[in-house]
Amino acid sequence: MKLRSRESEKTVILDITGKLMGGADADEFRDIVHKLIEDGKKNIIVNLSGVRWMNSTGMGILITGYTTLRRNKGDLKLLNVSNKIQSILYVTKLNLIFECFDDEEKAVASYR
Amino acid sequence: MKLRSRESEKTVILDITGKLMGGADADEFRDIVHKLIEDGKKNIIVNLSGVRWMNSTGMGILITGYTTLRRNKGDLKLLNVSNKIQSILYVTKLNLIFECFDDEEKAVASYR
Amino acid sequence: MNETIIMQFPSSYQWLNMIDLICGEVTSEMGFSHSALNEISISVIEACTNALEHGNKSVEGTLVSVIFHRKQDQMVVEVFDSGEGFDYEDYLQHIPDPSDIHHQRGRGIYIMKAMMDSLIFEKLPDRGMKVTLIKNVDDVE
Amino acid sequence: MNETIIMQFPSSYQWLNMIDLICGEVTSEMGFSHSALNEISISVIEACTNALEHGNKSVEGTLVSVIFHRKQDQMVVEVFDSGEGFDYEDYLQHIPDPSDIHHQRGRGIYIMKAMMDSLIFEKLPDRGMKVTLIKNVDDVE
Ligand SMILES: Nc1ncnc2c1ncn2[C@@H]1O[C@H](COP(=O)(O)OP(=O)(O)O)[C@@H](O)[C@H]1O
Ligand SMILES: Nc1ncnc2c1ncn2[C@@H]1O[C@H](COP(=O)(O)OP(=O)(O)O)[C@@H](O)[C@H]1O
Repeated sequence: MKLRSRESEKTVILDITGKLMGGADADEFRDIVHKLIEDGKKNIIVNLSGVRWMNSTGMGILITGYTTLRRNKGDLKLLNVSNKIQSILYVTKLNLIFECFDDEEKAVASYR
Repeated sequence: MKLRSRESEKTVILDITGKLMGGADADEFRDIVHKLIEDGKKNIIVNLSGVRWMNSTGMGILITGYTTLRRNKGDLKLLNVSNKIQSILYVTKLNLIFECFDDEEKAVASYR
Repeated sequence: MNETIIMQFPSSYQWLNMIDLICGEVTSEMGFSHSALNEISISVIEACTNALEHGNKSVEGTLVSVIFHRKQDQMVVEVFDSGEGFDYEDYLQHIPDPSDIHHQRGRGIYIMKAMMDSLIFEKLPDRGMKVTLIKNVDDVE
Repeated sequence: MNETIIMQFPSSYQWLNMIDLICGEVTSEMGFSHSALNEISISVIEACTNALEHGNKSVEGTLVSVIFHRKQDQMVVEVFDSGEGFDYEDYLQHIPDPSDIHHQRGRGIYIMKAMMDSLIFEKLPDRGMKVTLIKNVDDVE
């Protein structure tokens, strides 16, 4: 997993590329979410345009990020979800949990 | 191998996609070249933008097309050669035989 | 037609991307539709994740094996590890709700069951698990 | 680190694209540069083409095996077929000029030799050929 963080209005966009599937990725993602919350940044968009596929472990990493942020009155929304990731969201009904966007502007606007 | 043929000015552009590596591909390509020569169409551009890689058998198919066309006062030039195909051309010195282009307009213009 | 493809790789996450690529290639060469292809690939990745993580416990030197073959009307994928196995009969009776966000893990087997037509767990006679994933041909375009 | 990847596929051209994908993934995971990666992939494809075509003569039921491993400073790829082999010692003395356009074929071994640091042919004790392709680590970025 490679992770780049940038800000737009009051939201933080995390651009993830490569693999999101467990091992070190879980710790790294959790640490970043905690750091953002400490800094008072709780409106998160995870941009998955650079992630072709993910396993359920990777999905679990996002879920933990989501619940942590929600507990802190924030949110975690998904941007540019591939077909494969969408299939996982649907089959697990996690599509009802995660708000998903194809358009970055709309994702940012949803936090206004 | 999938092959689409189109014309631009006095040249025929063969758009190849997929695999070019022997078996049925050799017969199919030879037949098309013979048909084009019969029809008096001898200025050929092979567009390889849809071919990520090729083996030496595929290269042999292009060479046979080239020699057949040259014998009939025509030519076969290459367009949009991938890095891998370029490596094969260089190591075999066939880059000295095949004229290669990155720009379709320039390839067509070279036959004027 | 003999269409058996065999693959063996070390128990490390880094090879799962290769498995995804191979699944895509094998299933499309065997004539599966794009959506079946995605489901097969996702499920095989889940089975391989479990094999390397729970089965082989990521121990250096252990291998995961994957066999793909087309059997008349079915695509069959077998995933092998060399671990101690688990009580899958009990687990299959109590698969947790995958939409429960209070659990970080525990969705792999649910996903495989939902996406495949058949999912079979077997303990190997000596040591290790074999997971068989089957997708029927009516998903073939 | 145990980084052995094993692959087995039927003697048909249709699987060469998969070999290309695997080569790309294995060599980049093992840390090779992009140009070394291209050379390894091209050469392994040539060895597999020969194995399925000249070795196994595309006979149904025959398999080509490929083993990738990193050995200290080298990437080693072994390609096996189950054919009758050929007189490679003689052939290696008389490799034809690859730029001679009067020959359609006969460039595979030239390309492998040019792109790899070492190319070793062996007749297997029972039946079949083993071709070993080695790329040195000084090409690693
Ligand atoms: N190959 C295996 N070997 C041993 N245990 C396994 C294997 N596959 C699955 N399991 C057990 O089944 C449980 C559920 O697996 P799964 O649904 O994929 O979720 P997760 O891997 O996230 O825990 C695992 O936690 C593990 O205990
Ligand atoms: N694995 C093999 N088994 C049997 N013969 C082989 C094998 N590899 C190569 N050869 C022989 O070596 C010759 C040269 O191979 P190569 O340089 O790859 O060119 P080509 O395959 O186009 O003929 C082949 O024509 C074949 O006779």
